[in-house]
Amino acid sequence: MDLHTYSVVAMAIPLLGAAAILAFGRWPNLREGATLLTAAALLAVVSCGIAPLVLVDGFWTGAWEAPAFELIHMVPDLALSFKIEPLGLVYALVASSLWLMNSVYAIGYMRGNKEEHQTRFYLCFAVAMFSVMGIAFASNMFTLFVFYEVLTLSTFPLVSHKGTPHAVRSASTYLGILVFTSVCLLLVGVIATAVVTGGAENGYAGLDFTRGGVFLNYLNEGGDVAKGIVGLLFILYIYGIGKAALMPSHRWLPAAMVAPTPVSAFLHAVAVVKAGVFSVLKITVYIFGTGTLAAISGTDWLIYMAGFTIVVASFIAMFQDNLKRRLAYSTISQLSYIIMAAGLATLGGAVAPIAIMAGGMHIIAHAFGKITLFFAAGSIYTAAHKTDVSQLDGIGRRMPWTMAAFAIASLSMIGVPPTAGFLSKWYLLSGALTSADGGGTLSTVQWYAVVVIFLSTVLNAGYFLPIVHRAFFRPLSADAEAHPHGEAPKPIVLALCCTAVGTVALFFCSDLAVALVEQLQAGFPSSLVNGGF
Amino acid sequence: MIDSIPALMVVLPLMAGVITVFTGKGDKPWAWATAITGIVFAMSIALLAEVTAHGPVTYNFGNWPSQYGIAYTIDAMNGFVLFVVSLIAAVTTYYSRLSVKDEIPNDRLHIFYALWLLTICGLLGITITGDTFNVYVLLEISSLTLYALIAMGYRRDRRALTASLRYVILGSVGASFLLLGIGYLMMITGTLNMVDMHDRLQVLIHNDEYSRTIMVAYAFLLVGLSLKLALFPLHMWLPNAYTYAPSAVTGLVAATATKVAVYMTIRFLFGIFGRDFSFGAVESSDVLLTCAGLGVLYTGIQAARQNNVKSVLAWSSLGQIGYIVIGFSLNNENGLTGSVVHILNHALIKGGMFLALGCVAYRLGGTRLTHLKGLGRKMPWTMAAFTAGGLGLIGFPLTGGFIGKWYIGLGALDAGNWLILVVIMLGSLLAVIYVFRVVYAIYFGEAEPDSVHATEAPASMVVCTWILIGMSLVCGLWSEWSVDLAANAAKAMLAGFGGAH
Amino acid sequence: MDCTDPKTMKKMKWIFGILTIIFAILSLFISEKIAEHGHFFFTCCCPVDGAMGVEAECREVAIDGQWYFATVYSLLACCVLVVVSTKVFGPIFKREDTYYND
Amino acid sequence: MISFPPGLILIVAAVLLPLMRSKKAFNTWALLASVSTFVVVLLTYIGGDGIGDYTQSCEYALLPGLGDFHITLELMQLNAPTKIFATVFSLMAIVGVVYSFNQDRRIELPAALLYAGSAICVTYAGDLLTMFLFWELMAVGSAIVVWSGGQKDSARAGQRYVAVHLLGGAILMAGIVAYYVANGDLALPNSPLTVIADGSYHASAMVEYLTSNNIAAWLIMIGVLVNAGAPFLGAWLPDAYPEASVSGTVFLSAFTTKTAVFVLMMLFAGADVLVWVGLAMAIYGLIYALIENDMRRILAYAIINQLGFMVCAVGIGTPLTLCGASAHAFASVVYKALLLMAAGSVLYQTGKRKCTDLGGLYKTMPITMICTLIGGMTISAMPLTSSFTTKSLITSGAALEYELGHNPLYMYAWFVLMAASAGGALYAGIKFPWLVFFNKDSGLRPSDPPKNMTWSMIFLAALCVIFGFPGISELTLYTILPFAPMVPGHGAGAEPHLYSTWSASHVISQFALLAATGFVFFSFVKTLSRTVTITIDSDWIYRRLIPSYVWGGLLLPAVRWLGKGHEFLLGKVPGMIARGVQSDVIEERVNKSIELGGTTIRFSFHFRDNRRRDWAVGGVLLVITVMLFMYLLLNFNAI
Repeated sequence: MDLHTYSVVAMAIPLLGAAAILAFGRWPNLREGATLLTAAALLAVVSCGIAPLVLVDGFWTGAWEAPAFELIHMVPDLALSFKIEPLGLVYALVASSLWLMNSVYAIGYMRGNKEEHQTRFYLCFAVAMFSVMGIAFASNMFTLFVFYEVLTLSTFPLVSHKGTPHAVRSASTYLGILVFTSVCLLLVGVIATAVVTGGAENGYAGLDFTRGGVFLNYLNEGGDVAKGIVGLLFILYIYGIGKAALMPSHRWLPAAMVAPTPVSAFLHAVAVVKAGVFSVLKITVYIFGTGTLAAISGTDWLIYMAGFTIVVASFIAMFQDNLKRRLAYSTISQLSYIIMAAGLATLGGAVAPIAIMAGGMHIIAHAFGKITLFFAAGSIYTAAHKTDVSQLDGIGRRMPWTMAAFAIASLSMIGVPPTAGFLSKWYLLSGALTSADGGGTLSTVQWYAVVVIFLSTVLNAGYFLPIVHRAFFRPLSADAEAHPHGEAPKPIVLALCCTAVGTVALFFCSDLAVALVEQLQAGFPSSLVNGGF
Repeated sequence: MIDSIPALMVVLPLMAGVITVFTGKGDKPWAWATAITGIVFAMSIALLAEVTAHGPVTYNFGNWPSQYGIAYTIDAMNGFVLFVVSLIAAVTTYYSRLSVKDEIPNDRLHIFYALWLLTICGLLGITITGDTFNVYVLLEISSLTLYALIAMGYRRDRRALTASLRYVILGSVGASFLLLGIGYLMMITGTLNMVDMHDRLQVLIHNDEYSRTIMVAYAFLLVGLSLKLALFPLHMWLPNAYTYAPSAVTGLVAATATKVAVYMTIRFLFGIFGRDFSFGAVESSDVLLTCAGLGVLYTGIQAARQNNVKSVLAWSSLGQIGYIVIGFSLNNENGLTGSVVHILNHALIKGGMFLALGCVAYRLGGTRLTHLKGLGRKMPWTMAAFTAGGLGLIGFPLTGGFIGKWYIGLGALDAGNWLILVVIMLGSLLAVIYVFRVVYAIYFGEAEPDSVHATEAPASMVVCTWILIGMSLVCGLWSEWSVDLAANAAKAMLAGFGGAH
Repeated sequence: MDCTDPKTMKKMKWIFGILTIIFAILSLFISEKIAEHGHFFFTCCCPVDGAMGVEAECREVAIDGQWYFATVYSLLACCVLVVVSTKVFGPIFKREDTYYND
Repeated sequence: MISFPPGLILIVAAVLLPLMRSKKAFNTWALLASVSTFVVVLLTYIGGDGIGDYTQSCEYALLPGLGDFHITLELMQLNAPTKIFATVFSLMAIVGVVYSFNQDRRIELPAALLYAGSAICVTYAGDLLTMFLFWELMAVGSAIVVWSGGQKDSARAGQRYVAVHLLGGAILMAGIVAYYVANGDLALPNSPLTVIADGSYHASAMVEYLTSNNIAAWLIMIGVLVNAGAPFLGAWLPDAYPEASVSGTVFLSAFTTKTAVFVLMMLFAGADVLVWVGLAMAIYGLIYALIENDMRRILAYAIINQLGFMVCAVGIGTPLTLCGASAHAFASVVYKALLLMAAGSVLYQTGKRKCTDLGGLYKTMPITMICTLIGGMTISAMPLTSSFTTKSLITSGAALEYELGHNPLYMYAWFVLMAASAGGALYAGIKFPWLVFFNKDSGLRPSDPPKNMTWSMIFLAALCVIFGFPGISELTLYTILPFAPMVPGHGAGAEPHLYSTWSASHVISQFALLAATGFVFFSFVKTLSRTVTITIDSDWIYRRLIPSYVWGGLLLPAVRWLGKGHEFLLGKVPGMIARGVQSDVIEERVNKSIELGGTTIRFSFHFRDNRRRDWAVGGVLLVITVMLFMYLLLNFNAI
């Protein structure tokens, strides 16, 4: 099968799964079976079908030149078409493998907490996965935008699942911010890109993701565009992608914490926020091109803003007593690592490829770590009905597996070896410490990035490790003594142990992950603008 | 045969409308009207094909030369609008059987369908004619019958009467403004034929003769047209008229009446005055953009606070008209293409949604938000259609609504007007809010006691609803054909009078 | 001798004082050649050679000089250290036991 | 041939130990693991001819793949100072395990073994990344040890401890990354140490980086100095060590700081800046130890003081001082552990840790008292104790270097080190035993601690004395030093020969120094007797300055302000717009509230009343007229 055709297969699977879930709605076991089967099939297709093809050295770069798989052509510049490239593969792999875990976990959680509307729940999950695959394999900005919106809409019922007024209000905040940013900023950016770069009607790439970047090619082919416009568009894109949760558009994430834990895990680790940062990386590389952004030299603000977000979100996290809120702010902070990587890539030169690798690696590392943390939070909620950090005294003795997994994931968040977080921190520091001109001197903004990483390490330790300490080193509270409980249901423990082991395994068996992110570096030699400006 | 289609397009429904009065009771008037609109629709397709293939078609009544008699000229622009109008007419007519029976006293069905056909006749006539005075005449035909149709909603809600009355007054003012404008133009050009009028006006403008008179004519026409197309702030007649009219009437009117007015405006601005005058000598672009932009925002907010869903859609229509006005006011190809294609897409979407509400009204007797609560499970097909239409209103990608906004957006940036682009997007955001309120009630709300036993609407109604909604989706997905048609129309209009020379 | 008795302090002071003098005299005794060679201070004080056990005349002198110096130097250094730390740094850095209530 | 780093045994044991159910099995396996590690460490010395043979290796591909990013970990490499550091670390693991036999915490010992194992692995690391990985594991293990302390402040102190170490780790990592980016290689620059063995030496790549102000070297150095407890970076040490448990502190004292010395020696031998840092540490540790009251905090500062000697020695970077640094590391691990064990025994028996609460214990805790005295004498470099030799190596090295090159830096070094040596005798050799065991009677009558603790102390005390015996060091310690401590002969054609401490004058002078110290102590004993206070160190920065001023005064208001802005945008503005447009009759009013950042925002939606009066027709007509006139007026002059 043609490489790009796989992308449609990968999208069709969750859609078929959704149909099956709907059909089996009355028979919970069949329905959950359909979910698991779909997730497994998707993982199989992505990891065994697509990944090997991409990882064959040089294959994908050839395939990249081949025309994308065009599902629907609407009008010039607007087409639903798909193409497989390494960055998308990273995202698709992360999402599909964690979806399987999440499904196992969700079954345990939903049954353990006797939640209602489970068919709708699994259905929306499958539809959301469909859109995730669409985002991952989109070959143009329009397709990405479409599936980005589908993802927002399909996760709304998940966030508002409980149906309480509070849940609905929070879900409305979630929807409101995401839709506002995407419509009022991102879409404006997309339209402007089509107009500014001439678009398909004038023979330019228009909105198609292009090696080196749409703008770069446009400029190098003699196109003309003001630096200020490119800078403005970059701002529109970055803030338009609200899912990346760059401050100050982060508020939806804590609001969405009202959702059941599998959904939180899905939002924070598997799909939604990753869709955001993935899109940021993708537009940086394929729409603008690191060379273009380096040439306009007005993108330092992104690094400053990302650093600000990292530090401030961590500070706020430190003062959250609700465990899931703390994790939510942690996510905001960690996402900005990836945005910062994208920002560093805009410094151009030797920094760009390694910074992009850092972004790709952190997508993987953060996904595994954060899903474990959320699984643990949900496990605690299911077994002990506790939601606050201050209630967790001594809980590690009763739920050793859960809390051990939590501890491992915390270390990964901090970036301590031997966990996946170390790898991405390594790459990120490489990006920050590689000088753009190759001369060994660091600019102010790079120093800033390095210092932010230092601070973030300390702050991460500051809000994660006290939880671990509480769980293992404090005596059980009198209240807890009175309400004995054990570990959470087996599917939950199984899922969170798997992801925790995955966090460590990613460190020891980093072959696949590193090979993948290296494809980014190999495939996108940083090129510079040689005209235009 | 093809030669006389232009005449038949108007004459057929006119005669048929008169005959309807005598068709008797029961389903017969409906069957008759359905047949006629079906034929008209077929003819419009034939015409559109002809125009697309061979360029403009001209038909002179009684073979009088155009400067003396009445000429019907169909080019890419009005061929397209004719297609839209007759399509909507055919579908809503077929749809109307049960809905009308339910809402109109059964002894007046024949009158209803007579008026119905006459309205359609007027709308088609306005579109097809190449004679400015004929425009006025047919406008009066369509308006007067429409007032009556709207008033027929009184059985369900007596507010239909006041709404209709208000429409009568304001519509008449608008019509008289138009008449004044046309009169001035005739006075200085000595012709009523649009092509001739355009040619002579260009000469006059070029020579700087009668410029004040032209200016006044322009002002009267533009204000009259603005009123007819319900441009903010001259929109006051519309919301209540749409809300309290019978369901089928709302479906027809919302999809066609304002669209035809938009067509007229484009025709006058580009085809008769010429874009150099309309957007060059006179700075109407700013005025129109300001009004439309404010209108998009204002009506969006209003729509978000309505409790009657029909009212929500009515206000939403005003916003969508705002987009269309923005599109052509940008005075460039992308913008005008967007306007034209949005005429089609919005007609399909809004028509489909009103029909869906008609289904709800048929089952539940009302269309308030509380009626729609929890209907997602009880009327899944209808509600799915409504939701799909709602996505279109928002301008969600892959729906028809997106295509128009996309082109209008491109046009805005072509004109270098970022602000208006932002306004369009804010308008979409407001659309998200008002659509989402309803959709949330549909799928997540708890059904009211009254609607617990509601079931899916009759198949004929659902199918009609889905024809329109389905077409809007098709136009969103495979939009090349509609955009091509619109782009042709836009090119023609930008070139002056429809390329009829 | 009862070590918990405060008076022991005085005894201890005497003991160590006498020891210091003994070792100083011992050093002086060894370092009789200082005056002879006129070496003084650091060049004469290289301790390394002594450690090496090398019998070089010049070095001998140097070694002895250092040992004599060591007694005086350590006395002085200790006094300075005690005074500086308790009188200067103590007041600056000492706080109530409950200073950090974190 | 041993082809894996011996520390792995302890790490594996640490992972498996928590699974042991019975206390006996737990202790037995822990002891077995530590003893076998010791044996394996000794076995690794066999096979090579000693110095210069670093060929045994165990590779692990961490970041395999394509292009420049292929990194292979050299887990097993016998570096020059590995032998002595690994030996003492594995020895301490055994003693520590024995000492903690009677404690009942299940997590502490495994964590301590993880810590010890990682420390041993650091000494065998063949590249910077491997070193760093185990370095971070040490931080994790040691933090758990601190947390297991169960003292009042263990949680907070542990938190600070781990934060500082992770920060140091991040800085170190940044340095390593920068080095890698600049150098494309991560191999430990082993060369300066091998060359030094021949008598000639030059700066390592890292020292060259340092002098050319390359950030890589500076970041690495700062990262390592955090662990070494350098002034301003090392306040974690006296902060955390006293909060660990009795047995935990023993482990803590042995590894972290000494691995830092090891790494400094591997990377920065001969960097002048370290001389200054070392001297500052010696003085700083000394001054704080003199004014401190808590007995374990005194010893914690003592560690810093003694580390000053080693860091300074590394900075001087001659064969003699490098040997001195590693030998002194060995000796100081032993005596510092001994002193902390003694202090721990007192704490274990009395529950008190402040000198002001203690005194007069000599009668009932004779063994502890004797061990403490031996430890005190060793730290004071009393002849016949191990550090008489090891410390002399350093001071003599400094003096020799001055004599050879007449660089005044080494003269200052010598002066300060001599003063610090005397001062060390003052606080640890005399003050600590005196205040705890003699002095005024506190009325406490505790007995000696349990057997395992007693025997551990006796064992370490014996080590202190044995290695101090003339000739023993030469036979044992010298063989595992990085290289033989040679000194040049003087006079024409004189051969270099092995350094020896034992000359009459040296012994006499050392006694003179100690006697003078004793005299000063008892003269100033009133000044030196403690009050119930604590001393603030640079931990003030992160315990006071940052939480109260930077966070509380600056950041928190900023964050709150940000939250308010959000609240305004998300909560108030929509409501304002809604109210602004709608001011008419209300049919339905829905009040909603949303929780945002702890505050409640109220929305109020007003739904339009369908019966309300619309604009009157007249009003609309007015608008129409206005529109008409607007067109006319606007364009009146246009044509």
